[in-house]
Amino acid sequence: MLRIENIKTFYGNIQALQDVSIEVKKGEIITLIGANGAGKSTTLMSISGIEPPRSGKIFFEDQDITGMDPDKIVSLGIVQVPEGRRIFPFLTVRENLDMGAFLRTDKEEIKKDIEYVYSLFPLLAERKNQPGGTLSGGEQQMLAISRALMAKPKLLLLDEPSLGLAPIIVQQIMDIIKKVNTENKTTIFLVEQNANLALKIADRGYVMETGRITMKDTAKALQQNEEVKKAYLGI
Amino acid sequence: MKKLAMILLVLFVAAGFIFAGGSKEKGPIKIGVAGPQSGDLASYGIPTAKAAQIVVDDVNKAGGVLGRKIELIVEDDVCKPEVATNIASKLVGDGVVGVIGHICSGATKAALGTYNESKIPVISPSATNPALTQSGEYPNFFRTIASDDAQARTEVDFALDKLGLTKIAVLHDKGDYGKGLAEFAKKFLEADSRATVVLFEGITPGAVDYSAVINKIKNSGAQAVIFGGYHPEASKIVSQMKKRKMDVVFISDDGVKDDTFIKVAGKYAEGVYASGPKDTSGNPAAQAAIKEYEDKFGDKPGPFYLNAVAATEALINAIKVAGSTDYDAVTKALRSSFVETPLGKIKFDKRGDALGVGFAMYHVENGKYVELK
Amino acid sequence: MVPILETKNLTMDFGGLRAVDNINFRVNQGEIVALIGPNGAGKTTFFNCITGVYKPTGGDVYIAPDGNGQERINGMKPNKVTEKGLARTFQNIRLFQNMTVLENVMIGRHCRLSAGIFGAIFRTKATVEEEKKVVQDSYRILEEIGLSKYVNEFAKNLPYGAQRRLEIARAMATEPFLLLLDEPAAGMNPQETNELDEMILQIRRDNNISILLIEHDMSLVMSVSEKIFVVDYGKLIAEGTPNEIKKNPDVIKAYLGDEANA
Amino acid sequence: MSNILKYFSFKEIKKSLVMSVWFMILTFPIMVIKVNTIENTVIWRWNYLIGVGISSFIFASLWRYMIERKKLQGGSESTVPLLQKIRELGERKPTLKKGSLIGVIVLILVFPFITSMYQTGIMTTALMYVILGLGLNIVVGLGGLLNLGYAAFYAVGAYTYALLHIHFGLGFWVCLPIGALMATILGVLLAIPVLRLRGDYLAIVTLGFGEIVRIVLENWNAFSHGPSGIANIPRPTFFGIHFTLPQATIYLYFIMIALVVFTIFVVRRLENSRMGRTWIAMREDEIASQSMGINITQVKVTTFALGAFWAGMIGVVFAAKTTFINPASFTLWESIIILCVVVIGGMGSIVGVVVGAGILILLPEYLRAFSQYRMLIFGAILVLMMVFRPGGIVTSVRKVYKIEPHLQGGSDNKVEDK
Amino acid sequence: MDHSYFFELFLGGMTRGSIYALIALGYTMVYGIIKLINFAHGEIYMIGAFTALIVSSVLGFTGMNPILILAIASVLAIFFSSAYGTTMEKIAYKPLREAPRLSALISAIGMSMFLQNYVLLAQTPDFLPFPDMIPDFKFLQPINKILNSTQFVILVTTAIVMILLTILIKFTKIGKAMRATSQDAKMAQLLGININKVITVTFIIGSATAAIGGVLISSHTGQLNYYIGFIAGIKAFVAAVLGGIGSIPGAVLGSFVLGWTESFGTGYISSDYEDVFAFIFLIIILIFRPSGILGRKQNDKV
Repeated sequence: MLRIENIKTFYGNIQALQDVSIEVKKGEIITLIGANGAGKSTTLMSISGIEPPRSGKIFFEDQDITGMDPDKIVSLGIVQVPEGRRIFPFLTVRENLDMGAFLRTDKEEIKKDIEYVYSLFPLLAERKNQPGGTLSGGEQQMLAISRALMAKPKLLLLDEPSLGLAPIIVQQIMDIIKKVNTENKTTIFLVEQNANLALKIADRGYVMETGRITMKDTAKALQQNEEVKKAYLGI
Repeated sequence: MKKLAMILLVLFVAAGFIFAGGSKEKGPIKIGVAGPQSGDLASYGIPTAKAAQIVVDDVNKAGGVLGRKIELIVEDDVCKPEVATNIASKLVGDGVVGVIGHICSGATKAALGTYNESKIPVISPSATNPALTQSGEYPNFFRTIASDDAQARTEVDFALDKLGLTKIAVLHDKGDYGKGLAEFAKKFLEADSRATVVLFEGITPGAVDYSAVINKIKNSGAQAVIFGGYHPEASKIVSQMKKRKMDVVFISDDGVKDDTFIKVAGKYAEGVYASGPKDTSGNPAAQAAIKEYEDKFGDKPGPFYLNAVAATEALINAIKVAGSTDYDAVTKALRSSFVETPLGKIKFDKRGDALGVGFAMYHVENGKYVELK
Repeated sequence: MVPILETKNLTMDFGGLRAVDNINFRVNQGEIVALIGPNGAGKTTFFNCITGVYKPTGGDVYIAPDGNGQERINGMKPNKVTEKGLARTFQNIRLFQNMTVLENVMIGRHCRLSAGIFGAIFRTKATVEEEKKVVQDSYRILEEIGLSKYVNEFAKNLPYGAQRRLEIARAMATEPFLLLLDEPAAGMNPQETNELDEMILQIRRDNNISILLIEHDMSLVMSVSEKIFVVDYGKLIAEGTPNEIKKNPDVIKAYLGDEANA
Repeated sequence: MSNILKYFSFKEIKKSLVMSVWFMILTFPIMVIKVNTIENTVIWRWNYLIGVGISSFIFASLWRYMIERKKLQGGSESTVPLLQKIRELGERKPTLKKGSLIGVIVLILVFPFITSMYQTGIMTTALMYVILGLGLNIVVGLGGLLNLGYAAFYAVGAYTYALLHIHFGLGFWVCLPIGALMATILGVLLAIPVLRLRGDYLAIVTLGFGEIVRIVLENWNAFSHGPSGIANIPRPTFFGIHFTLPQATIYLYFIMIALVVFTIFVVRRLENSRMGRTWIAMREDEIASQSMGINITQVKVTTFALGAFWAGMIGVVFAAKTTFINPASFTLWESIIILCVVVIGGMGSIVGVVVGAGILILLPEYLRAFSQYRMLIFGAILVLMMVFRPGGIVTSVRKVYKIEPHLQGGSDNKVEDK
Repeated sequence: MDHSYFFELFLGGMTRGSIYALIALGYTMVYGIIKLINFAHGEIYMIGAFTALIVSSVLGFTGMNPILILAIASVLAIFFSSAYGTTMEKIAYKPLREAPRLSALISAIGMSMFLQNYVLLAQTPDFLPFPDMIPDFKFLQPINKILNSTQFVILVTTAIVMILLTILIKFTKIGKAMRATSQDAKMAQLLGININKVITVTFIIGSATAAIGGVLISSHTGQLNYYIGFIAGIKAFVAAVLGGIGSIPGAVLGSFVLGWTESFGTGYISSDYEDVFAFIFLIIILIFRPSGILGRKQNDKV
């Protein structure tokens, strides 16, 4: 579904990604784990077109999307929930959700989808007229995921959904991700610091170190891998 | 190494050129023209330069003065004192024997010190600040325009003697010229028991709206407004007052006695009084000068054109009379010998004010300024 | 012996929102205390009230650096609080990104220095000596925290974990009696967290200070802290030793969840 | 090379054509139709349309080439290559550096003797802007506080000298420190109300403050002589000796050289001190600096006062140089020009300010040939400079603290000093 | 206290405020989206007024109905102002989006100088009379000593523009996208919002309101030159900051407050210090509310 081929991405003159290649198959959950600053978020930003790679190619459903404008990429069905949630603080919960459906014109369907995310997160329905900025961290994460779902993504990119959340919330979020994947058949590309969590729900995983992919395997195999265990699982 | 040496070499060569440019030699007589040539006040400075050019061309065509041609050096001071001092030293360095300018009083004051020390006479067509001639600090300064206090006197006398007004509001644009004039007007009015100044205010030039000031005028019960300033603000105030159906006499100054004012204010200009230099359009010299300008540049001459022609003619005449470009001789000639100019027969008094240049009151009638006798 | 930090009925309102609600809280000499709770529970606001970033709307904050004689510090400016001996780190790293690692620590020394403008211009003997000493002291602190190899790097070029540690180094440079750490392990991998664990203990040992931390990483909290306070919706819902907290049903319900012991 | 060639492809030419048509439409009313509602005339200048078309085509092609090149270079900024090369050359060959430094010093010293009085005057003005730039650089470049009312302090210095001269007959040298001090006091007064403000709010308040000072000078005749200004301010004397004009011009030039050296000396020392570190920290992050024990209030007040000090000093020099002052010399534009000196040169860098002042003050002087197009060109240069070099011409080089490991008793770690 | 005097000053202040508001809106919207003080915004207003002048004098020769001329001139003024606004954005601001804020400010200042001198050179430095195209309304006759037709038109137009803009921002899709972009541009991109388009639209709307302001004020004062934008721009900027820059209702409120401050300051104290009142009032407001009257507190998350 998504094929990244040898991309190199730069911030100014500093190279953030070196020959990164990743493949995502339809319907799976794949995870990218690695230390902070390894280039995980940059990978997602490259896919979304915010930080287009200087060389290499990215294909989505066999279409070359390298260097495409971010809004075009979203319209193809790739939607990202970036690190830190980035809720629009002065828009209401409902307006935040509307922004998720920005590119859609099917009013009826949008209404249905809003009902759907309210059913996923009943809390959001309660607070639909509250500004996004007044929600707690956990609620904001729920809103961020809901907002992305409003775009009807074929591929959902999630960047550190567990960051800075209470353990109880982290569990809920992970359950929802799994649910979205199985119920909606949404393909998920999960970037996580917390490798333990990520490998638990993922089908396959990639390990990234200083801008390079150093390992790839099924999630199970990675969980057993001694190096991964030592470096990322803290066992 | 080579590169750096080259840079240094170039610098020195450049310096050498600059040096060479400053040297004096016996050639044409150089006269400086200084005033704003760019920016928003350029419309006051450019006619001066053109006037000087027309006069000088005529003189040169007739063989020059003292057997030498005259060369003009035009410099732009943007009406800023700090630029004016630099320009002054540039003109001094270029070896001018006299300067026509500057245009704005502030810039003139700043530059005069430099000319004075270098013994160069300066004739301004437009700097009206009284201190320039009255303070006695600028012996090298002359002007072909009357000073602000003379103008204020004319306006006040007119308001009291001819119109018999008793309650007058005095406004100004906070500028050098306008405020100075307004203050004199206020002083003269207060010295006279016939009228009272009911309001003395400065308005902000360029403001989008003057309704507050106009309300204030209305509230003060003034019969008339004496305004010191230029025509853009004057036309805004006049038209806003008329739109309010206020029946207040508007008396203003030379800065307003400009056909542009009538064109801009349109129908609202009707009935406005303004003081201005005595009408010399009947003077054949003035008619000739205006015609020459129109032939040469294809449009109407701007403000201070005739004053500038007069200034240039006076300077050249003085050089001719003096028989040299020597400072003392030239200034003496300026003070002693009459010269025929578009402003009439003029010479300068001890302080530098032109004798024979005075003010008259004008009245807008049917879209034209008409001199009131 | 009185607690070195004590809050009595500390309350902070933002408009209609009560972010901190009547919290009574103590840190004793030499203790490592943790403050946990869900996001938005008011932990960082609590920190900000103590360190002077916010002025609390109710209640009091007292400190007693040498264990006796409490001093009330409500509403004191943050720089004054730091001078009194409370130093902190930030949840989202707030290093001086375009300064070198050494300079960052030197800024930490700022409040213990005295050179003024005239000293700077005339390079008086005292100023020159002081400057020399501050470089040495700062370097020594970097060595202790294990960052000396980065000394002349810009802070922004440091790896993430090192940035977190530099924040601690910078705070230590102010010579605090109480160090407040706001989510020091956020964004660290397990290996780095383990190192942090040791570092916190070492800092306490070497400098004889107390530490207060906010943290979500339960393994860290449970292993280093002697006492834990739990807040939810601005209220204190539990306090106790790690073992007590782990078993507290309120805490499990509000914060830890079922898999807390994993 | 292939990069350049790319810009002559058909596609690129088409793009440039589209842009040029757009510009022709855009400029149509203002360029082509000249109306005069006074004379009620309308002049159609179709030839201008062709001019706009051709020049915008060239401009568009160049523009896209330059933008593309800038993108390829990446966002990172360094000093302009030529200056960078000079800097590197100096580092590689110390003797050459010394030699050219001596050359420059000699050039500076002989400058007024080999050029005209006019050139000396212009150079003196440029030197004044060097100090104004350095002073504002303390506030904006180092302190990170945007100040759009800097001309007010400049005015205070100038009026201090003028008024003290009129009322008490005080001379230049006495007034120089007094003017600086008065501006400093005003700096403190301004700093107090604006302490809580940041960024653009600070900018507008300082702008307002500058305007207030100017308007008061304009209106309060009894105090400031109003808009007609104060004339006949004496030039500096030398132990009571009065100079002729050319001598005074040269004298003032050397006074400025001395003051510039003095300013650079002081600013450099401040920059590399505890105070200087505080500035950078405050600029980077106010809350973190406060938490490090920095008294932001005090630092801001000091910063404003220190910046104002230099403006006040130069104000005195200004009054002495022009011998006449009026409020019109201290408008918002003056503040803006000084700000441009700082930003164009490169914020926070002393060399940058010197280069910036050179460009901004000397360029319009030497653009005199273009007279009326001068300000147009100047505006365009400001835009282009910022678009292609947003960080200014010179990037600042910071002091690197040397660590001497042997002083660190019992140190195990080796210092990897680079 | 004289009530009718007070009322006149009040209305005068409101007229002034309406004009400031039309310009301040553009300031505040542009600021909201790209956090740039668009110093050249006043010049857009000036270009709008100039375009209207040029169009109306060309059409004036055809002997067309003045109201029709006014309508055509206004539409073209809006078109050209918007075109200048967006072109300016593409040239002077877009390449600087990642650059330090001050650099963008200097670029804006350069643009302002350029546009002023461009108009000065292509047209004239002199003041030109602006034709009086707004008719005297019959129904205003009883009160025309207090409120004339032009003032009336200014007040009504401003009110209509405000209402339309509020609806646009609050309820339309593009309005929501504008708000979203102003709060977090990167996130807006990640949701498929083309921020370049949003920015362009912002400049178009801001420039259009400025052009309306330009036409109205020139009708009011009856004249214009190349420099009118600068002073009006500064005042509008003050108004926008006073109300809380980035906030649309704030810009309107700030403009009115500024207009009244100036009007009452002039009326009851002295017009000598008109601008001083405005600035002192601004400073006082900012001391007590550092983010302006309706501004959002810049919450630094610690």
